[in-house]
Amino acid sequence: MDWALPPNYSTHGVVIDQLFWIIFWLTAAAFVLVEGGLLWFIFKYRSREGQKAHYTHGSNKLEVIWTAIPVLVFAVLGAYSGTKWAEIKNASGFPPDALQFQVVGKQFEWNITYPGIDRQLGTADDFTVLNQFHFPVNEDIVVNLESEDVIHSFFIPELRVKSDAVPGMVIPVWFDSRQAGEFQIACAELCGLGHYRMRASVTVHETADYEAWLASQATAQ
Amino acid sequence: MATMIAEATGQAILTEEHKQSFLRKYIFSTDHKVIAIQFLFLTLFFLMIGGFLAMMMRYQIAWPDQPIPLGGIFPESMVASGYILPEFYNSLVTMHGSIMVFLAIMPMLVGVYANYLIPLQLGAHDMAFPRLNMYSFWIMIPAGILTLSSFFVIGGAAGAGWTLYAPLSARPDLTGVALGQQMWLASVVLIGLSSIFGSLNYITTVINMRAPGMTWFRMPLTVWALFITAILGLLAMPVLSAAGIMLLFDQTIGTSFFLPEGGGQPLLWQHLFWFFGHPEVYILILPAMGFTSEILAVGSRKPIFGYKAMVWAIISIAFLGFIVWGHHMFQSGMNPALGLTFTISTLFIAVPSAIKTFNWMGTMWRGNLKLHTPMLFAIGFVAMFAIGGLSGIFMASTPVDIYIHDTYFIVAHIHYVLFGGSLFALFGAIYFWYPKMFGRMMNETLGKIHFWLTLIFFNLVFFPMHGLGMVGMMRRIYDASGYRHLEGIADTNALITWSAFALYASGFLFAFNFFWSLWRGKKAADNPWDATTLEWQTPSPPKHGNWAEVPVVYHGPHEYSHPGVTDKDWLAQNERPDVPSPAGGH
Amino acid sequence: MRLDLRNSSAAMFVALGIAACGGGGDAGSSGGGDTGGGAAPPAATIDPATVGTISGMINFAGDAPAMRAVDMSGEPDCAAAYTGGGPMTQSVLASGGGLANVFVYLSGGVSGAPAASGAVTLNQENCRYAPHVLGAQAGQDIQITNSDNLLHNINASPTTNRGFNISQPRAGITSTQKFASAEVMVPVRCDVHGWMGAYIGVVDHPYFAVSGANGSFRIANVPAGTYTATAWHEEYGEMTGSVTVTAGGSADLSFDYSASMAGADVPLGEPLVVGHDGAHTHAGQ
Amino acid sequence: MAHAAAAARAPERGLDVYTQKVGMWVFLCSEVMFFAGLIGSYVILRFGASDSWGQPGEVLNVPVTAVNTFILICSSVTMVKAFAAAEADDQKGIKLYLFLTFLMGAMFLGIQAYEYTELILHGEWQGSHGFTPQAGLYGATFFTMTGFHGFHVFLGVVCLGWAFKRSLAGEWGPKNTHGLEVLGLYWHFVDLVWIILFTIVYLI
Repeated sequence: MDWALPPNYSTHGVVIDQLFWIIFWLTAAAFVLVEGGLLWFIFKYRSREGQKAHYTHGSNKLEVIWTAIPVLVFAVLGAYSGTKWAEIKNASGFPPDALQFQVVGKQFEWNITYPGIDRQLGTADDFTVLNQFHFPVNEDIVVNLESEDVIHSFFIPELRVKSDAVPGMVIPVWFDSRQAGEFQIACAELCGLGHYRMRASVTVHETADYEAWLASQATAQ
Repeated sequence: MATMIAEATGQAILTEEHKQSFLRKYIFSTDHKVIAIQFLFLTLFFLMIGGFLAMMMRYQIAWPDQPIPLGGIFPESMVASGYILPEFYNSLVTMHGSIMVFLAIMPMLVGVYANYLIPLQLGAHDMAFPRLNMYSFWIMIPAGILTLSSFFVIGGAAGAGWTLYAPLSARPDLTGVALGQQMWLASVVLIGLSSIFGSLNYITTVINMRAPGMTWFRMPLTVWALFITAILGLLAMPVLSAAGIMLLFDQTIGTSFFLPEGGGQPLLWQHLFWFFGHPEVYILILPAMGFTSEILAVGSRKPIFGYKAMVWAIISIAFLGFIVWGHHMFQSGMNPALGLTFTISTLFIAVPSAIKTFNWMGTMWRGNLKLHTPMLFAIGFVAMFAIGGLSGIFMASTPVDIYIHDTYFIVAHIHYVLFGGSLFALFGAIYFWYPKMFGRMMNETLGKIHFWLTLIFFNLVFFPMHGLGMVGMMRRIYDASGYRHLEGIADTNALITWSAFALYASGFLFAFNFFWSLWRGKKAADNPWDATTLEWQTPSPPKHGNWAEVPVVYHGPHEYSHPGVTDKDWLAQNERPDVPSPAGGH
Repeated sequence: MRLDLRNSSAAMFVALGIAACGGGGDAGSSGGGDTGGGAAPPAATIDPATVGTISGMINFAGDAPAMRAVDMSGEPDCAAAYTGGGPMTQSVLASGGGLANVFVYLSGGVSGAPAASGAVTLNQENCRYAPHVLGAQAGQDIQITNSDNLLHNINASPTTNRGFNISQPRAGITSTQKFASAEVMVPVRCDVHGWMGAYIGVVDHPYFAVSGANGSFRIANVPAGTYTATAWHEEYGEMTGSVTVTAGGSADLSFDYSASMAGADVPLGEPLVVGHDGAHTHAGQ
Repeated sequence: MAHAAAAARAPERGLDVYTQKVGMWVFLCSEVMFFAGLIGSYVILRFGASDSWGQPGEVLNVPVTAVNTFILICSSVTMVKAFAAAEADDQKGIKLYLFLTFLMGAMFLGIQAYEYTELILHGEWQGSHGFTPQAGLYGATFFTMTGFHGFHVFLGVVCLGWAFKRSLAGEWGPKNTHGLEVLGLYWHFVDLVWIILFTIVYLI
């Protein structure tokens, strides 16, 4: 029973994990306060012979305090989250020299179109591979997500990347991997009876290995 | 509408009790109390069905390689060679959610308790439109029949998730489900109609039928919560009906509102659905908050801490509830710039929930806590709702949501809110108002055992799901094997499933207590909990018309342990004040 | 953010569509040709004195297009079953001048036919359908079996009949389906494995056959008379011919396909490119 | 304040409006949301695919519908007149104006039925013959919105027929105006929705 976030390999994942743990400790504190308080009250104020409750309709001072504190905490959290969110998701901020791929979801497979050796999509050396996603380490990757039929969701847990693929739209997603490794794309949005098997392999290569792999594909095509 | 006009002309209002036939009195009754009890039996039945579907899902998730016991009793289109089929699993997922939301929790909160409590707590004889009220129950019957029978039509029941994301829900060729999906939609349109009729009644009754002296800020918090809930339902359900009708057209007559091939927009469905869906979440929690406030005040023998703050918290939740729907769609491909707006509004909607939690704790502080079963469930509500609220903060933070969206973290969150929240409060409400409804008490010992079993197993089922979400287990998957990042979770899933079985079983203890007490329960006094609100100041169960004489209200709703009252620790709302009017009572 | 999905997907599907049509030939159809599945009419109703046999060839001229490799690496259990060059596409199986997987049926002149009996089978084995093309009589049971211990779904998208989309998540699961009315052809696909496709020819009578690996076919127990016969191939389209059957006799019938017919208008359109308007509108009814 | 309420012994005052009227207001709020859902979807879909919409008058028959709109507006006027007649106990006026309202409502439906028939049989849109709900988003949104409005008019006409029948028995009068007022509210709402629909569907 290992309830932990999987090891993170991506740059965005550092931010996401950091925020996760900030919220974790904030909520843990609130959790202890509320649950501890309830238990304490149950013990301390349980009905006993001759006990009379304290008659009060409340306290405006307390209301202000416990309104203001959450407002402040949430404002800071919201602002920080929003900033980081914009950095991760706003397509206008994506690195212009990122390596682009096209990923098309379809019941129940991922078709990955590679930019080929010239690193450009839409040229003659593009090729499409079923359910296998290879890309180089330490490079900005932008995936243009599409879908043929229904909504799918492109999810690589170790890279902390997730975005729906919606038919009729092209949704760019930016991520990277800071280490070579083998992962999987999972579909995170119910897409039909084969949803649970809609997965593809992800291989993050060292740069040289990626080029070798590209070359091997070029001969196979 | 015709009904309303007919009632406007004074034709339809039944006042005479004695000449009614059995059919009029107990079946097609216009008495709000009878309708509430009808809703109670209906929703308990659907609660049991919805839970059963969850048990089948849990079996499949925990032991995907083992045939399900007694699988042979299911048709081959559901269970083949003993194994649950993926398409049937999707139907289970969809129908569990839909049944619980639309046919169990929502009608139990609103259909049962808004119906029962609004007239009684306000000192009214009945609802504003009794006949419309009767229709709102009877419309639920065909809706329920459509829902249940959809399992047995060709293609099976709806399988696109209770959120029905198009195009999966709109194109039968992609799921194999055609008629089942259409029946789902028809059923939801009917439920919407029922809910609108109900809301119309509740709102009108609260506005126009309060007893003399029952000013707005003397209304019990339950009525406040149900009133605001009715407004939410009134404004949100029609949007779902409109969207559902468009989806039905996409399914049946070849339009393409939500299909990109014909120029339609899949995301439009999500916007419409969540514009309904998020207020719906508050429809499912506000009444529960109301019951909890009521029971906590009674059980603590104290006035509600910060009554007005509680009222304003309810109102602001309702208002904010209409502008946060986009937080369900952070990863949907919606323009990321909208993310920030929805993050802020979402975080701010947590503020009134926090205020309520602190005020509940304030109510218990220095109280004289009577830990009877309803009180235990009310405290359980606060404890569990707090966890559900806190886990929501993770999702509101958009970057974190990238990772946990569509994982079991979400499943844990909604169940802490809808089960740990709504259902705990509902159990509390059933134990609490049972003596008023049926004139007998439920068994206290069985009730306490039921509470502790529910609390323990509920947490064993849903707390580990946070862990599954952290590991990255996706929602709605039929079989988690085959994913490397999910290799270590089989034990957790088995633990959850065993606990889920125990949780379901403890529900039968409740059911036994409920039915046994109908005949064998201790006779209830008119006011067994020494409570102050009006419903306790009339016989248990109240007669047709509720009051021999219309009560006059002198105080706010929760006058417990007033220092000026010496013979007892409560002062009913309609008791003449022999003491100076309590400070801060309004 | 709108794009023309149709163009990009069409391009992809040309590739996939070619890959999609494996199956059939190597999965056991006998070189001597098949009679129509299990559709032979019950013996009791046949007077041998009044029936004859049609036997013939589907000839193929020219060079069959080269087969392409199917990437089954995502399903190692299936891929392991293919030795040598690994699994190949098989939309055109031509050898020795014969064309396999052609559905031949009597399309005119049939009056009255024995009711359907027995069942035809469609097996999923090593991530392929066996057979790749099969015939069934309207109302006849089609038994669909999964021999692979992994998920297949069977998505049939007919035009006039009611379609179905069911799954078989493990080996040994069998499902029985049927089509109520005649329809040539009903495309069947597996969405989990994009390369898996099959066609079911549904006709009102038992007088149909699918050509074997060498191109031969045989339709038995045909009442004497003159008929129009139609042949259907997924790449080369339809051809019709005429045949006269005499009691107790054996009539010859042959169709001549050639490589130059590639790209012919196949009456179904491109059935494996499902997922656009066409499929939606008819499957919805 | 407690004693004041005790003295009154009357129910707490809400909006100072009788219950049925409050009920109708509340009901109309939900109707607003229903049409808001449809109209909002229309706007979003149209912005998303503006080239699949026709120019005003290209497919839809604006003059006929303008006449129809005028009829519906007139029927609102006669509805007001009927209510005024009831308050003034003008029995003849009640009957006349209720009948006129009923008649104009029915005419609206008749003309709409004619319009639908013409469109479905003879409409021309993007090369296809017959303008149907399947004719792209334009057809789908047109028939859905006007269809649901027509359904509301139909319900109103049924209630008007019922009200007219009661007027023959002389049941409306200064002591019994609530039913007419509530029905009038509904009728004006339906009228208002039509003006919005006419503008955005036919004229823009």
